[in-house]
Amino acid sequence: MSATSQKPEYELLGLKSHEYDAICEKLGRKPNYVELAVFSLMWSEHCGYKHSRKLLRKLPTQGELILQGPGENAGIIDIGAGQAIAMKIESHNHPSAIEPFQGAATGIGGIVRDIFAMGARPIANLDPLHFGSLQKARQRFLLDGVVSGVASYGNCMGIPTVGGEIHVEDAYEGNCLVNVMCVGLVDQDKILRARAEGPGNLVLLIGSTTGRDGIGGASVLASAEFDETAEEKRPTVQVGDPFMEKKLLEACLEMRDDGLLVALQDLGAAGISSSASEMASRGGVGIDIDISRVPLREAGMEPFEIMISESQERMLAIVTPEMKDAALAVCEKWDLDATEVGQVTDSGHFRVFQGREMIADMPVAALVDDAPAYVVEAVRPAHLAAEPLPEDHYEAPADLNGVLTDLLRSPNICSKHWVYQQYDHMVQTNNALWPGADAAVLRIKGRQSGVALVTDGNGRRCFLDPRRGARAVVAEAARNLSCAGARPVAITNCLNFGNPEKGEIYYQFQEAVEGMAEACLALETPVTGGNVSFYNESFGQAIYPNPVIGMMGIIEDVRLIGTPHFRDEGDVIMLVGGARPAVDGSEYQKIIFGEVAGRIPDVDLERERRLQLLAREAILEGIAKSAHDVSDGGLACCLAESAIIGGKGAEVDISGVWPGGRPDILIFGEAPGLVVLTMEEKNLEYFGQLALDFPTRIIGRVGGRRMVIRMNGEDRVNIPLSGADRAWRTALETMMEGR
Amino acid sequence: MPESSGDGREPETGRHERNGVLTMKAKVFITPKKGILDPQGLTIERSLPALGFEGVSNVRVGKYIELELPDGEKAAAELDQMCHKLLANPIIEDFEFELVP
Amino acid sequence: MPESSGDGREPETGRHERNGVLTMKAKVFITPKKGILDPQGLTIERSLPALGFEGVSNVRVGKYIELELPDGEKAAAELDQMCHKLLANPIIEDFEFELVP
Amino acid sequence: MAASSQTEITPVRFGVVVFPGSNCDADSYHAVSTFAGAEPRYLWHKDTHLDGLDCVILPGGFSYGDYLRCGAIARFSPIMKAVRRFAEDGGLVIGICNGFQILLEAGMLPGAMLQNRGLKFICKLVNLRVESNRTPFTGAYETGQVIRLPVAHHEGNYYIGEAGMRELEENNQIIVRYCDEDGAITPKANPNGSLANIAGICNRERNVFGVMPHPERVCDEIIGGADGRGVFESIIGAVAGAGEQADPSSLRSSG
Ligand SMILES: Nc1ncnc2c1ncn2[C@@H]1O[C@H](COP(=O)(O)OP(=O)(O)O)[C@@H](O)[C@H]1O
Ligand SMILES: [Mg+2]
Repeated sequence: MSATSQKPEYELLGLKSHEYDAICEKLGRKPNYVELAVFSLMWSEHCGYKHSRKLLRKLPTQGELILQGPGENAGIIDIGAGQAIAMKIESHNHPSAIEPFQGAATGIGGIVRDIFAMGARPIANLDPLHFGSLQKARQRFLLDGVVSGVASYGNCMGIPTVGGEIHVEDAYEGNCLVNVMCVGLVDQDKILRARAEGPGNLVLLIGSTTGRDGIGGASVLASAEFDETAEEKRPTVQVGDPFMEKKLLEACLEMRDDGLLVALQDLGAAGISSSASEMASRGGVGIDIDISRVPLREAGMEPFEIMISESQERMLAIVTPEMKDAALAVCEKWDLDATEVGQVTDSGHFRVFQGREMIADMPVAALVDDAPAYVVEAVRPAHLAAEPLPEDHYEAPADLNGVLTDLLRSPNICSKHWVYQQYDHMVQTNNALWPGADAAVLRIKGRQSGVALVTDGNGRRCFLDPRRGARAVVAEAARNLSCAGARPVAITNCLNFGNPEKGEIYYQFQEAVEGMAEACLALETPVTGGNVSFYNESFGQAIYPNPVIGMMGIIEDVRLIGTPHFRDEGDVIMLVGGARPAVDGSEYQKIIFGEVAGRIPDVDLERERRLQLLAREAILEGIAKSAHDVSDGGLACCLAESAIIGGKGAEVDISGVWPGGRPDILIFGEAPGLVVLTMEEKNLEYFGQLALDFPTRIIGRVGGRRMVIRMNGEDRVNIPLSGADRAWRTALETMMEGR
Repeated sequence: MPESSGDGREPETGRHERNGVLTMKAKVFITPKKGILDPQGLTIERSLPALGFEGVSNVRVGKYIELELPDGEKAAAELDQMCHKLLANPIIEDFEFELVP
Repeated sequence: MPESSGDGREPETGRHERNGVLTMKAKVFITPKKGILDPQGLTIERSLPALGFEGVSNVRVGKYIELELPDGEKAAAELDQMCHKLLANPIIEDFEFELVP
Repeated sequence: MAASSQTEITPVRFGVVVFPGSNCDADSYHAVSTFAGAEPRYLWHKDTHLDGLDCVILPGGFSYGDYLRCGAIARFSPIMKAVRRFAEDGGLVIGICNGFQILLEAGMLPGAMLQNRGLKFICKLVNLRVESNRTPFTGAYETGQVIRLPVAHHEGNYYIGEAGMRELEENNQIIVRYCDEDGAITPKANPNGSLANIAGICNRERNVFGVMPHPERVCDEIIGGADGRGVFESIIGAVAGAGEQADPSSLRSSG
């Protein structure tokens, strides 16, 4: 305590001395404490994107369907007929590591506000999650808490949680990843933006009262590593109030419908400081806020506390003086507090008043645009391998049946119904495809078309090769959509990394961003926004670098969608794509050999594009009776999943599909660029015409009560479907019970 | 202790014998930490006037747990541990307890 | 009253003045009615041994509500009404309360 | 209720109550709107008139956040007085999920809801056996028929005392129970621990129906099933039938 108290204030607030100097220069004087607190947050990694801004510019953000790219609260994509989809993903890793239930709940709350800030009605949530080994009680506690938190908030809001994923790796033991994505539907003529306009217009603060919770919460937590002192730094945890947010949502959309809003913005990290200044920045105006009008939950709050409080369930609205009463009436109808707290000015300054007294005066541009941007010298991590592992690196296991069962039981592969049954995934009655498939498909009421949604992250692959890993992850997300019959059109992304001030982490970040950019360009899925989460480390150990992709696809006719399950006895099983499975970075490698090593195969993006086009065509033409991509657990797990969900076995022979090669690696290894389709015999010829010279191969037939994979005249895998089913279906529940 | 009661329960004696072990009764009171938002309390407070109850304020909703545990010197220490580890969430909740003599 | 406490809160005085009205503090204890299954209590009871707490039984989880209400003769009657009508559901819950003097 | 003439068919009018925190209101509204003979309209929780309605739907969701207890606060809404009167006058009232919980809290149906046995929210399709089609809500089904509807709740563990249970049974008020695929009422088929696998009950007069599963969520094959249509068909049939004083077989022919 005594040692730290000698440090200068700015340092206690997390600013470097040259940053402090820059602030003095921008202001032309020394900042007072309120100003310093506001700057420290606005220039934090979380709000200021200090270590990522320059690299993020490499991402492709343009596209015919993109109505709003990065820079607003969410991206917006044209889905025709005057409608659009808003989407955004965000991390709540650090708060969730401290208090999993509230951390996840407020994560949902935050991302949902970003969506309705755009004027969109949220229609789906997705929650990609990463934890350490579930053998450990702490990890089970975290997973259980996070899932309950997502459920509690999302279910109460009436937003179906339709997708997400769960990955379990030791690398996340000290630092779980809780990313949350929200997707909204909006009529294009009702899109709102967070752009303060019109000097003289009024600023309304709507929703919850302001308390001390999360003072510096998201921003401080997300901008520093965890260590022993985390306990002390622990800010007051934010507690979510989904009921308040539901009223907030309805009131905001009603004000939107009534044309009462000039602009709308949620209060997220850094609270009123960032929301007011960012709104002013977007509109090129100034803003005055009187904090004495802010309704408080606690007595004796300091001005700076009010300015940076991260109390949840609050929105800022800009209204014209004429619209004020009507807007307040809508809020009152929904039993919401709404208070005029300031106005738009033409000063270009963010000024804070306490009654008559001005207590802060900062140029908006200095706060929002002038945060320092750092480039760190990238250092290639020593663990990166130049070459894949030689084929004989591991001894092939004798019993491949056992391998298959073990893989089906892996938390990364097994059924996730324990999770998604805790989520109301059906509310709003749009699900054309329920959780458990490759992607979620939602119909758009009143139209024939729909949207498909997916999230994908694979830190393990990115750890072995961040560029290839990122390319693979974008490709996989797109492949999942294509297997549902959807045309991928746009992504949002959440970049989860360690401490970017370290050269090796910066290298990972840079490579991953560039890899992501390449894949997005090739697959024509521009980036509509996202989030960067750095400092995901505990005790100096970083998580796997993990760009999580949220992707949206368009479905022309929701009656024509792809599903993963086998349908009818006798259907032909077709392997599509030419990639050759490898052990490097696979689930097989991790579960059976206990290692994560080697170099993952790269995705051939041009082939990937054609593969997906073919899969979609086969679905749209009504030929493909099932479609499922080969991913974790390789071909064997892909087939097993289709068999289990469909309740029908399969007999497959892969002799000669890949010349040479070890059966175990071909059966369980992984490589991007493979899809399994099933179809009736009579459609083979037509499918051949669609495929042209693209590699396709008949490998077997649906049928029976067993899963059989043959190679070179020998049954390599031969197990009863019932056993595979049990292993896959009960694994997570069993694990969560600590058994 | 109670001024009024919803049912007509007898005055309690905390001590019992259960499977040959002397047990005592404990009461645990869990409340949201000061400064932590209490959405339940807030919502109840806001709806009370409409139900005809005016002037009620500072409603905080927590948990009340009753249990029996082995009697002995360590009972209080055990219960304290139990509250810390399982019954309460010390990050957002405070607790107090009472061992019924 | 408490033997130990999660925080070091001061002894309470129930009476306050709020907007010119004298208020008093009340504590409401709500418990699952006897004979009614308490899944939460049961789950806690079952998970205690794994955490090293043996011999705990009869865990019942209820609610603990603190509030302030206008002081006066009618306070107890008002609170009783509030419990009956809103705070507890008499089909499945019992309640007791205490007005802090 | 206006008598329907030969030439002009009056649509059956549904009112969907919107409480703060309701979130299946739009789903119920949408489901009703897919029936040719029906017309939905929203009712605000502060409304006090239910003029001209044939059926009131208390929809699912989290009224008042489900804080304190599910339905505990909503039941004091001004509209609930009107709903009670409406029911006393013979109007049809269906409470789905949270709506059922509100009806219990309001004392319009007997019993109470406890937390699910597993302490978790549970959302999935379940099998239900229709125990009686002698209600205006189930007339379109066969007694004994097994239907598939989704549940989505955290407090669906129905409880009632012994005397109350006896009364429910004597009056044939248990309308749907959780069952297995073959219609057997087994503990395994019970998703939440509810007493006697009860999923839905009606009042003695049979015009107030509370049901935990969501019929409005399965009214269209494109979203995974249409077994819920029967509930709305039943209501429409019952209202139309009552208007015409027609024989009970008309219950099954409309929609
Ligand atoms: N990884 C990324 N890729 C593309 N855009 C990003 C990324 N990270 C952040 N952005 C964009 O930067 C802006 C600021 O992000 P953020 O501070 O997270 O917004 P908010 O406060 O609304 O959550 C947003 O428009 C966001 O979409
Ligand atoms: Mg935002």
